[in-house]
Amino acid sequence: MMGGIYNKIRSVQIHRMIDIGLLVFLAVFPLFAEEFRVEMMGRYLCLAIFALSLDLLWGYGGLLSLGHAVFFGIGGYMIGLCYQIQFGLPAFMTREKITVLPWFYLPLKNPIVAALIGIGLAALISAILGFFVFSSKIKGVFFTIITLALAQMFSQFIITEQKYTNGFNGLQSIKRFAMNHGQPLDKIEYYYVILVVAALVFLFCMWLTRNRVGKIAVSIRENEQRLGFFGYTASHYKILIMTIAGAIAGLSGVLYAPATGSITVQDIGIAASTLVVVWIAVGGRGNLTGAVVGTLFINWAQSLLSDQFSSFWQLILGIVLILIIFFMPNGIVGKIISLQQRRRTDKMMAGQETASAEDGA
Amino acid sequence: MAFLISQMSNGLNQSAVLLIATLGLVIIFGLMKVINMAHGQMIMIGGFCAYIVTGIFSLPFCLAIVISFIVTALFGMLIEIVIIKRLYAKPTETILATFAISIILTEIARMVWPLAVNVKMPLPGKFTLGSVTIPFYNIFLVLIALGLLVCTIYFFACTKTGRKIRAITQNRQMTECLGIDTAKIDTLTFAYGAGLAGIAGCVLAPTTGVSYDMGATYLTNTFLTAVVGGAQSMVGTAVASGIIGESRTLLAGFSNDTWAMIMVSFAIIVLVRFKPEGLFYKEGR
Amino acid sequence: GCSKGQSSNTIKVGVLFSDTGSTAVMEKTMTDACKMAFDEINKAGGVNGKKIEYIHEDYASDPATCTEKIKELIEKDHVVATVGCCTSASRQATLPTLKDDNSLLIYPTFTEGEEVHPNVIYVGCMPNQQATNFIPYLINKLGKKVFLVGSDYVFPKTCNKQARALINMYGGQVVGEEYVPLGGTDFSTVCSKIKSSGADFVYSAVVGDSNNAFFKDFKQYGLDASKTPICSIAIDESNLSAIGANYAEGHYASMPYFSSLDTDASKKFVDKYNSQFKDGTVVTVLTESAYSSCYLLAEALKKVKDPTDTTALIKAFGGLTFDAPQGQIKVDEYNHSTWVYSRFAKIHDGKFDVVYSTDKATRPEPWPGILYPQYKNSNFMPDWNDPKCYPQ
Amino acid sequence: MLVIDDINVNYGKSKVINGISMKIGDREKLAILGRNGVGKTTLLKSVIGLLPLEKGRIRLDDKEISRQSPHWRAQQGIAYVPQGREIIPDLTVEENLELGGYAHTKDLEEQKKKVLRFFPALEVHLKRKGGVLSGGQQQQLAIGRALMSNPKILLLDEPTEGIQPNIVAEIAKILDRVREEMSITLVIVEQNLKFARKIADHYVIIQKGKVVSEGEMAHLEEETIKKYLAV
Amino acid sequence: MNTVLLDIQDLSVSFSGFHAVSKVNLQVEKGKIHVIIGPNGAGKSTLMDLITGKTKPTAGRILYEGENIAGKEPSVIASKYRIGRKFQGPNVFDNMTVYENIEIALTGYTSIWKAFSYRRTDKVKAQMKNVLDLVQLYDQKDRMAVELSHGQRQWLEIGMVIAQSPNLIILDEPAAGMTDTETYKTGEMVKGLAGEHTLIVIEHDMDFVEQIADKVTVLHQGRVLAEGSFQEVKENREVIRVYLQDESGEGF
Ligand SMILES: Nc1ncnc2c1ncn2[C@@H]1O[C@H](COP(=O)(O)OP(=O)(O)OP(=O)(O)O)[C@@H](O)[C@H]1O
Ligand SMILES: Nc1ncnc2c1ncn2[C@@H]1O[C@H](COP(=O)(O)OP(=O)(O)OP(=O)(O)O)[C@@H](O)[C@H]1O
Ligand SMILES: [Mg+2]
Ligand SMILES: [Mg+2]
Repeated sequence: MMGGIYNKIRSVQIHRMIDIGLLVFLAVFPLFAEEFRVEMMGRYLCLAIFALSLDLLWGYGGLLSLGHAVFFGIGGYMIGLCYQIQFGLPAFMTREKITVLPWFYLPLKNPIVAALIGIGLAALISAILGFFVFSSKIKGVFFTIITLALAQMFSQFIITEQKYTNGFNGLQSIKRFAMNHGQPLDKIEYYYVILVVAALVFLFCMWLTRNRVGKIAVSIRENEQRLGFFGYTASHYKILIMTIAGAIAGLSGVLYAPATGSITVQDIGIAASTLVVVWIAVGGRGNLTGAVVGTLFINWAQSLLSDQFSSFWQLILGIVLILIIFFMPNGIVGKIISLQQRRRTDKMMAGQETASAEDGA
Repeated sequence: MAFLISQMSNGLNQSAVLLIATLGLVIIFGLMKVINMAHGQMIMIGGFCAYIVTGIFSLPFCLAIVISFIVTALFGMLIEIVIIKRLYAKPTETILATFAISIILTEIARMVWPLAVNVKMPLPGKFTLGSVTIPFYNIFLVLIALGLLVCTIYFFACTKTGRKIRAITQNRQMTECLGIDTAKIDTLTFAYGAGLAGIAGCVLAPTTGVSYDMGATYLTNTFLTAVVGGAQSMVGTAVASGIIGESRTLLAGFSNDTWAMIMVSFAIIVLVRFKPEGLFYKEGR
Repeated sequence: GCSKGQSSNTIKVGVLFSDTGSTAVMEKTMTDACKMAFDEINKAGGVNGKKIEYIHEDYASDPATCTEKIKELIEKDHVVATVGCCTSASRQATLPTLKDDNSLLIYPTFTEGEEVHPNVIYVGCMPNQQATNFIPYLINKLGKKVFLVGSDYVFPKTCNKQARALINMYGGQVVGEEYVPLGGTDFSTVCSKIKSSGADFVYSAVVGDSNNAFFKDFKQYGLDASKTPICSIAIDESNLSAIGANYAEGHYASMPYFSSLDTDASKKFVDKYNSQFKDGTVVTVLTESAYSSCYLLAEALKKVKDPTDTTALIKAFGGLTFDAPQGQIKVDEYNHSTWVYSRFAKIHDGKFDVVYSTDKATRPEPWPGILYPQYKNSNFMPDWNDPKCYPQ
Repeated sequence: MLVIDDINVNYGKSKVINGISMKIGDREKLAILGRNGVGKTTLLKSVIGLLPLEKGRIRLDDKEISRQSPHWRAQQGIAYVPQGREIIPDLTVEENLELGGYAHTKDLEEQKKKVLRFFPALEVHLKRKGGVLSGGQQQQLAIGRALMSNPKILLLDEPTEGIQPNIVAEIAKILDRVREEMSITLVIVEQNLKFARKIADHYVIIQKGKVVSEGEMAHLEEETIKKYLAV
Repeated sequence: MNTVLLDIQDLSVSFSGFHAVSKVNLQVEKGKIHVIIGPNGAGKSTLMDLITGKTKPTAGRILYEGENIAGKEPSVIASKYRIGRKFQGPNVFDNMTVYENIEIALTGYTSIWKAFSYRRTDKVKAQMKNVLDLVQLYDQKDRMAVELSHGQRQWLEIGMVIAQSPNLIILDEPAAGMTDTETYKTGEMVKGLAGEHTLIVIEHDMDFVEQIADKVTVLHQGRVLAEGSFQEVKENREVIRVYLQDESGEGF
């Protein structure tokens, strides 16, 4: 009986154990960490949600986007604008001689509505892009390049349309969801909001990827053409994944902007998009846990390294990355999974050998 | 009218710049399928070589071109042997590896040269035709671009090594089984691609100066150009840089540089959508 | 927090500049300057008998990281104030934290103005200090037709807005206005436009390494510094060597301070810096300004009983003066900005030759009277509740 | 003479070849038989060097080759026609052929003519891309390409798979002729027993990574077949 | 009485001037096994490409139960008209397990809504076990497809097509790379599928063809060379000349 339970635990995939461990750790983190560390962790968690969305797209669907931060940015900017227009015309507009708030900013007044618009708009644009792109035979790097161009377009647009976006300076003083000039959530409360949302998103992604749709995404990655001959319209699924990934990215932006208090073009451009790719690669692509672990690991490493070694921390980071490639070619979580699998097949093999030996006897 | 002509000549120059900067990437990314995030930094190495040769040792610029090719190629060879070799056909890992390399190179450069350095203009002077001005150096850039293009095309289409490279990129194992030392050829090809990036850095340095963060400027544009051209076609890349360079400059002439950039990015999205495999792609089975 | 720097015999101060990333070029020298200043202050006995302990953090040229780091400085290290930030984007990213934690930032870099946050002291110069004298000087000397260029972001656009008003006021004419993407290296189009505009001079707010390409293209495309000079409000000594002496020759710049300034204070400062730091950086206006910021902070600290009392500390800044390398500067009694000199230089032989200097520091106008007549003679005070004062 | 001496080959932890030894004499014609998934392909791959040996060694003419890279082995005279052909799709048929010769053939033109004499069907397709050929055409090309290097030993993995009956017969003859004219040792993995009987003079049967039966082809009995090849 | 499931009329396709299939006419009857043979490069696989929508014809019609499906998208042909196909070279999802491969192919869950509602119920599990048993891969079900041997991959793909359970099953060389007994077993399995399904099979193994064929069509250089029962075709002199036997009268 006990053995049965024990075996059951043993048979749990190792990264699911990491998930649970991580969740417990994150839940008790505010109990022992300084407040600003908790805030930092909250911010990294938002980035982890963002990474999850790209992992869906890239790790599962095989669609590498180097412009994914655009959707993140849409979410972040909507919330940012919401708090910029709370007190009438924001300074950056008055400065440019705008006298009345443009109509399209009116719905953003309410933070909840702004958040929903942020998520919805990100999903919509990503769906439109998906629809536009996947109705042709685009694959591989060509998709990547389209996203690259999109990111370039989007960040240049934000920079140059200064009178609506405050350009390069970005948006500041974003509150942690204060309603009607009321009290915003306090930092720890907001941390738990992020944590809960992150956990829900994670569960959703897990459900999605273990679901048939997730399997179909993987088979698109593996052999899209073949899938068509089984009657699937691969483009529908790709658009679906794009949309979901876009919506989650938008959601992460919505959470992120209040967590830092600001959002700028540097958070949403090509460089930012590339960084997420790197985080996922470090953590391990295509198993969800990797995206989270990679994001938290790299961001914490950055923060701690930069405290310790002021001017060469990036150099050290670079070397760490190289070492990761050498010793964990499938990322941190990928490595752990393969270790576990190795142990299992060893066991299985050993089992088989004894069995066949018995056969012989 | 004169303005139009001068914009077109400026566009030609920009196209040449794009082409020069992209050629190395066409080999490393287009042919060898290595998503090289450190391409800009390889260009940077070429730029610093130009600075060291002409600025510190006061040697002639043409020597700088040769030396930057050699140095960057050797560097490419080094990272291919040490790192990239194990990562062929593993896009995730190569992105990570080349990204790490790009950080390391940038940081080293920043420690040695925190300030941008100047590379003396080797060909000052200009042509003036009415109100159209064409600097000599622009003409030189166009010629260099064409020269490199022709050499590279010849190398790949007509030489044995070129053919071997193409075979390797399509089926590494089988090519190896046919008795071809794929490891050696990989290294050489990578080195050649890196060397081209080095030349790019060297010839672009006199117009822009060299700084540790110049790599980032080139990365996006070179990838866009390479892919619009069909990722592995040299001619395609030439045409793509022509189109992108000219349209950017012309549009900038009538609006401004930022909007030109936005519009060209948009056009690229549309173009790639309708030509999903780039401009120059031949249908296969 | 209650333990804010109280217990020990030191006063903790933050130094927040990028060591890495794209603006590290400019910020490295500011870090060095702070180090030099605080060491001097400590050697001279510190502040009211306490030594200053400075803690340096690198925000990697990224606003989000900047927010994180200032929090770390304030909440973990309990600094009483921070000298730092180099761009408006990064400064603005720190504002919510400064307000929440009621801490102080001394911002040494030049700024576009139109912001006075109650918790920031702006030591760098404002556009009006660079432009009010510069524009009439240029119009008199060079001609009336002006072409405005800049990098495509907030600082250049805001500066050029003011410049345009001044040009009109002095009877000049703006014949063109162009912006290139930040970090851009292709100026062929801009040069062609300048050429066909027939401008007498170019008023430039192009920043950073883009200037290398700009000055080179300028000459390459047949524009002549002796006929149509570039008059820049954003180049300093660190750009000059990269541009190259012959391409920079004959152009103008406006800054409160040039390292070639021929005064004892300046020479001593430059010599000391150069002997102390051999990391490839050069003295620029930012070096000087960061250095002065540290001294101003020290002076202010001397005036307060409890260094952790931020409100008192901010008050102490009002009217504070310091004999900086550029001359005597003063923090304005009201608007948190600093009176600095207005100086113009013509570039010759790869150096700035100062051709004009006000004889004392000029008044900073965060909201320049020329654009905002309503504030012309008012003493603008930062106010928590006024959405104009800073991005709320 | 190719000597395989007690080799083990694994994929990760799963053991596929478990102590196989064999000697293949010069100009011998050996057929390797066995059910699906017993490790025939794996054996050939480890001979050409695509898979590392876990244990044991392989010698070619008294030269130890077990640690060498595939291209080195190819240059020593081992040629390999893989299962699934593996034509380079974007090179033309002609370029594919030439590629096979680069390793150590001096006179490519001459060799190409010689090979095309064996496969006249390829002549009309010389300028087309290898990737567009039909399965059977690709098979012929793959054999031709292997012959371009003038090998001592030719390893063929199921050469008749997907080939039309009369061409199969022809391939049998061609391989015979090739062996005569170029004096080559043939090692053929085959499922088509009729073909194997026709072409080989020796056989080896593999099961679960071990040699379970070997001998002269003429003595391959129904009973053995039933035991090891039937399901 | 309409027993013709697939009616191909004057179908042609050419690739930059090369006529891979020209003016082919072919009727496939419901529930029957229709075998197509012909020399390498005759255009057999290309004909299947045309039927399944992989290649668009330059001329001609493909009537499936009277409806022209020529030029439609592969996914439409597969889902709406229920035509399934095994490719010539194994064409499976490499980095997925054998089980997942079969699961993806499982019929009836191709649209997004259906996919969301899919559950691994006992019924589904039983169905999959059936298929896996049929292709003898049940004990390999947790391995990655890429780790299988060539023959096992062929089996896997056949299994996938069976799981897809189409009306019309196209098998491009199902017995390639199998031992004689396995080939025989495949033949029996194919025969078991007939009736409920209609099959088009391409094969070069004459014993196998004889075992299964209801009707044989011979393609040569993109055209129909002969048609009839196996016996008729086998004795056709042209067929013998171009396909079955070489000069000395040998063939396998
Ligand atoms: N890349 C791989 N990783 C793990 N296992 C593998 C791999 N390739 C093959 N195998 C396993 O090794 C065993 C032998 O495979 P191999 O390809 O040598 O068989 P084979 O005898 O050639 O079969 P066939 O006649 O089907 O081609 C099979 O059980 C297969 O599942
Ligand atoms: N996409 C394509 N582009 C160019 N030529 C093609 C294409 N597809 C097929 N062909 C040509 O059409 C001819 C017929 O090929 P197909 O694959 O249909 O032959 P097959 O009858 O299936 O032969 P096999 O029995 O060898 O498989 C071949 O000569 C091939 O080169
Ligand atoms: Mg095999
Ligand atoms: Mg075929």
